[in-house]
Amino acid sequence: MSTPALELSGLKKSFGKAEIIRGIDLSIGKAERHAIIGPNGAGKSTLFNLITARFAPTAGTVKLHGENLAGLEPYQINRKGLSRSFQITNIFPKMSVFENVRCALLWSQGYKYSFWNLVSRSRLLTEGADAILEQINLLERRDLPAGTLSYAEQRALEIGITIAGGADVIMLDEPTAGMSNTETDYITDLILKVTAGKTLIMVEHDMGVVFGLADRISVLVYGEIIATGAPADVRADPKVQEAYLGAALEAEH
Amino acid sequence: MKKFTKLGAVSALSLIIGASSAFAETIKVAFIDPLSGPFASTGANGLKQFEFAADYMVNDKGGLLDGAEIEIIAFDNKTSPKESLIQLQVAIDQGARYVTQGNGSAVALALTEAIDKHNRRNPDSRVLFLNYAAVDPALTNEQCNFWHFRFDANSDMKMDALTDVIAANEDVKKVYIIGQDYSFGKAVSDAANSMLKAKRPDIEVVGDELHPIGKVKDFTPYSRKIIASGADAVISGNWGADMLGLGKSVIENGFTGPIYTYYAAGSGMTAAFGETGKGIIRLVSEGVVNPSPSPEATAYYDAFLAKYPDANIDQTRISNTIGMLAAAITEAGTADDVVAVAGALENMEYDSIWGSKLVMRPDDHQLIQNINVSAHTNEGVKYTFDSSDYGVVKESTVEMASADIATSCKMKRP
Amino acid sequence: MNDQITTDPSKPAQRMRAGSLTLTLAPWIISAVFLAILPQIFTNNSTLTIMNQMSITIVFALAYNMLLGQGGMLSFGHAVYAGVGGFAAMHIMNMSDFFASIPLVVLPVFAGLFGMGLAMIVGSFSTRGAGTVFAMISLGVGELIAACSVIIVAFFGGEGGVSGDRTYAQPFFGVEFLQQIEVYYLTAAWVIISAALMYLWSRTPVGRMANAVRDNPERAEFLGYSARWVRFYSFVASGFFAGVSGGLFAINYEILTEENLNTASSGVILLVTFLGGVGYFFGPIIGAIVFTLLQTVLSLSTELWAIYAGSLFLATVMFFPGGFAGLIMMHVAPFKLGKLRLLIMPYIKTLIPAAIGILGLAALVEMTFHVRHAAAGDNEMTLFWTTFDSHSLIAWAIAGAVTLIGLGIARVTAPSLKEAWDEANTAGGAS
Amino acid sequence: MDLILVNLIDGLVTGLLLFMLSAGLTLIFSMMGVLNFAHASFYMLGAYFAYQISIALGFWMGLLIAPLIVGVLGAGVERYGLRRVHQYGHVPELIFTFGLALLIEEMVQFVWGKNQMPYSVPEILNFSAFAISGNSIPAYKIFMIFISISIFIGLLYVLTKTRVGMIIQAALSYPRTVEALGHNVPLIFMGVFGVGTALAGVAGVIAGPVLGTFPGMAFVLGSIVFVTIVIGGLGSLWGALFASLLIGWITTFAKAYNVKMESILNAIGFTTPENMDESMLRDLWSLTSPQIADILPYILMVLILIFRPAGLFGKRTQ
Repeated sequence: MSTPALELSGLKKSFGKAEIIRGIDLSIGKAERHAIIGPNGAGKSTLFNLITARFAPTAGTVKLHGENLAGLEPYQINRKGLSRSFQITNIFPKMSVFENVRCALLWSQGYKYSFWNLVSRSRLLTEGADAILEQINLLERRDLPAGTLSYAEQRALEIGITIAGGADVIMLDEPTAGMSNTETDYITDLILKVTAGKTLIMVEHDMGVVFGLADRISVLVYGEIIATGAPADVRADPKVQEAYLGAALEAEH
Repeated sequence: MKKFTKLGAVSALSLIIGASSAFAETIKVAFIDPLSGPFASTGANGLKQFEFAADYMVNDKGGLLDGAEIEIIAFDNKTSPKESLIQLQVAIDQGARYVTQGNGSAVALALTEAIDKHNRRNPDSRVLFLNYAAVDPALTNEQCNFWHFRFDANSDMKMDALTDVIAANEDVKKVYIIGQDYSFGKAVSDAANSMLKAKRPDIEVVGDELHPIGKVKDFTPYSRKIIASGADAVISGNWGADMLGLGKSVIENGFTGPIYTYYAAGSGMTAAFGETGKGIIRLVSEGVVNPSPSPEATAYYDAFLAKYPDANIDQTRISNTIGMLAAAITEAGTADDVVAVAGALENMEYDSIWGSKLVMRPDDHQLIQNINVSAHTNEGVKYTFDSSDYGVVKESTVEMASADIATSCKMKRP
Repeated sequence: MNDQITTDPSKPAQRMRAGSLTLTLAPWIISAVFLAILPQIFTNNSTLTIMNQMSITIVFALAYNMLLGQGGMLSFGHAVYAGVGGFAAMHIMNMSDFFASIPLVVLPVFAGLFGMGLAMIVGSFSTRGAGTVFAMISLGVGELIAACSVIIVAFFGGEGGVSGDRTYAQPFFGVEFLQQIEVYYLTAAWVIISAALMYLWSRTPVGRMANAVRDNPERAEFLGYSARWVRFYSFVASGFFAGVSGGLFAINYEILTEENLNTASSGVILLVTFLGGVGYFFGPIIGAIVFTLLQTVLSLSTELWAIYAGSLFLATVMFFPGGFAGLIMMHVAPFKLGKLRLLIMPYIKTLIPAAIGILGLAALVEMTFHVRHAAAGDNEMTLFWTTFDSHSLIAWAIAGAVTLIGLGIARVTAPSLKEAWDEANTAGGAS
Repeated sequence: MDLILVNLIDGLVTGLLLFMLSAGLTLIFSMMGVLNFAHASFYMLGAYFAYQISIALGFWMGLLIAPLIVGVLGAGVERYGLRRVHQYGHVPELIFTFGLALLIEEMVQFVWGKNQMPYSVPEILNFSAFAISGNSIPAYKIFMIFISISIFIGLLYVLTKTRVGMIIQAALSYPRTVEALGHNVPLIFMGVFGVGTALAGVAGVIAGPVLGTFPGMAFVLGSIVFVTIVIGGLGSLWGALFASLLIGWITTFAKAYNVKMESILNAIGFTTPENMDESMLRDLWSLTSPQIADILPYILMVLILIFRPAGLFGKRTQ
């Protein structure tokens, strides 16, 4: 078996006395679409933040392509090919839509902290950013300040920024939260399109999105994964039904 | 649009600068001192005295030469060397050939150097620097130049007079020296140490320290040290809020001996010391106001008070400056050729109405004059300060103080 | 130069390159030509001196805005970098052998390097955060170095400062910089060069990321950039250009003192930059020009200049937080819509009475000041080229009436200005 | 030994005075995020108002009325100035207070002139309370200590025992939540700003007679108030108290004892260079503790920010 894209073992996190993540072991393979679901307060966002080093874990390890990420800063992890979005829209509101994407391209195109290149002179950067704008259907909004976009557009932009750097592991935190049904469908299609061939890990509440997108699902309850498996298996799992899914599933189908 | 802003700005600029350069009949003296900011009161007070002196001594008597009047043009330097240099340039462009300044040796050093360079580089528009109050000895020693004349005694000369008085006071056995941490404070301390040693070897200097200038909020810890040291007298070159803060704190915490100071009068300080400073604060200065040294001085002061009832003449050297400048211009027969005027000023002997003969020493352009030590009191004060009941009364005089004091000045003449 | 940094409108390079190049270069060339011919119009030295002071402030303010406007870092001690650069330049001036071997025109580079060196040291621990931590460290370091200026006499020369003579440098094509006009051209050249370099910096990857980090440091971290290092580079670059302004100061004044380092100077540059507008590259330039005029020219006219300057700051912050640049750029939208002329009449109707009212108010202030502080019997005062008796009731009545009527008219016409403004900013309609 | 006691008392007075300023500022700063540069200006206004009132009605009425006027002014500044600027963000707010500080100083000069005001200790307190080996402790200092401690106790009571205090404490940590709970946060802000400036006013009233009442008194106090609250930790009243006393004592003791850098350097094994004038480090060698007493708090602050950005007692960083 090849090295998993992301491997968590014995991951724990406490805030003071409260143990939020109580030991998680999870392995996500390359090009897999993995959804993490669970009730509010289960620790999903905390888990994301542990993986991306926004928080330091209390115990346990996170491995990306077999490499231990302990002690690395978020930007170092990003350079290793892991990129994420945020639950609350997290873009550069005062910069133009185009610039938002261009900034996301800079590092991967090797510009680093250079001050001897002019960004507007690089055809690769401009074309790359425009290509991504086209993918996320924001080419028309290119020169507007990102803060003036509609909510759905900002979420799309956020996904665009997340994938722009060419990371092969993409983590999306509730990409469809707060959206109408049409908007949700639009974003779901978008995610399918832009993450093709990449490893996707997402937290999501909308079960329609989860079951439409995910290859495998993990159910997180009170800081522990109570089930992992293909959508059908998870749905059938009595533990899951008991803890969380039952009512929601019946309401949906 | 950047261009337009700039264009508008510059035309406004030349309007203002050009407006006053239209008249050429007067002899312009540029007064470059703080008129805003923390030292504005001293500057504004000095300006009044200059304007009054010019009017009273020259203009009201028909002017100089062919009736040219002395015009004092005020420039606010905000006690900043940079601003002073800008204003100097503006003053020269407006036709001022005489520059006077007094507040702050840093500014004086910057100005004297800039004027020296200007005169070298622009022989057509040379100016003289009439320094009426900056007392850093360097100005008439290593930093001296031909264009600079000092009408105040420098800090070494004042200390010479002060230590003469201290030496005569048998009660003083222990002295505490405290000053602001910069060149003037250090100069005071050095001079006090060496002169006391020479004049009264038995006096013990029990403390000698510098505190940050303008930064001390509460002088209590210093007062404690002074009192704990058992000092009989304190010497301080402090000025402004540092002087008042130190003086009040030392007295409040139980000190009763004399405090010998350079600048503990006027600018609100006399009023603020009030009763507490009586019999304690001593002041070394040139010129006497109480008791009035001459009928001319009385007439002068009365006329000044008629014009400015709330102000006081705490710098008699200002009228000396104007008087000597007028005499030099008359002698030289020109106001435009500043080299000739400087030549007339050098070695000039002049009788001040404030009870002293004045001699401008040619070696270093330092004025030699009587120096007095006065006491802060409310008894026998005709001319009080700060509209209070208090003022300073002369206690003793050192005639032609430090007339033979050495100078390291190597004057280069044009 | 006039385009807004925050929304870079640059079109794809291949489409617009030739056209945009001319467009980008135009303001620079016009400024350079303008600066070059200016001394032909204004020949007196004091104007040149004031222009030089403006130029120095422009470079410093632009450098400061690299931090505040572009990097989102609020510094209370930036004068330190300009000051240390300037002091280093003075010391180089005083190293006679070395100084005689370099032309004076390169001195600002050395000053910049020293400013940059200090920024590297301080930046290594201060740029970890933006916000309050950065601001307070800058305040602390600023106070420390300012305090050192009177303690470490060997480098800072005590309160007398360090002085030197610029003319001892190697003559530059025969120019010895004896005259003010020669120094003017040197300073002007440096202003253009520094402004251009700082502008280009904002277009580089690290310059763009400075904006990104300012807006959202966390997001930037997840794009592969360390917010700390991005801040560090901005800080160091800003330190370099601040040092250059210090070097220009050294050349112009030939003396540096404690005043170049103290917190008051640091505060002034913050005000200057903000007054001009932090959101636009050219904002600090306007701020520097206006402030220098206030400080140097207004203070020649009135002792109360600081009251007016303070009021201007408060009014700007309260009503135009974008500064003067923001005020100007507000008119871009009506201009693009072709509706700028709709605003002309309402502006005349409101702003002229308002200006007259404010001048009336200033007259009242000046008269109060005169009555309180002038010599007894000296009732004559001159204001706006009119000489009158400051104790006469009629003068007060006139000034009061002018104030009331001016502000009253402005108040009455303000709503229609607002209407016109809304109309001018709405697309379509009658135009 | 006696001198230590005297210095402890002096340092206590300095520290408590600083506390009266920093208490208000830390509340304002941590609730509203405003670095109020004009805080010391309100202190100055307190002194000037009290001086003016004391001429007509005596010192005690000044002590009573001046802080009230300052507080009302402060609340007015919040209501009509800061609140408007608040929407633009923190930097404009800060510039606003910066400009306000400049303007207040100019206005004070305009009204009262540029000289020192003869504002002095009331006769009834103008005697020596007691003396420790020749060092008299003025009764006025005891009075200052008494006033400051009463204010601290009062403040502590209001913050911990009253409903308003609870809301303020909550608003310190979770301003948004408090607003969501239906409390009138703008009103709380205005109140806190008013009370904070009034406290600064009290400090001005009682410090004016001993530290001098002059236009530069706000500037002299300068940024040390910020240093205090940063060292103490934002939003922590105890931190402000601790840092104020710490600064009071550090500066007092550094001034009271002439510790020479030379002796410190010698003690850690450096030898004094033979020819001091030649040494580039001569200024370092001749350094004494009174010279650097007033910059010690800044050094302390920078170190604390580097190693403990939340401050000594702080729970959060900004």
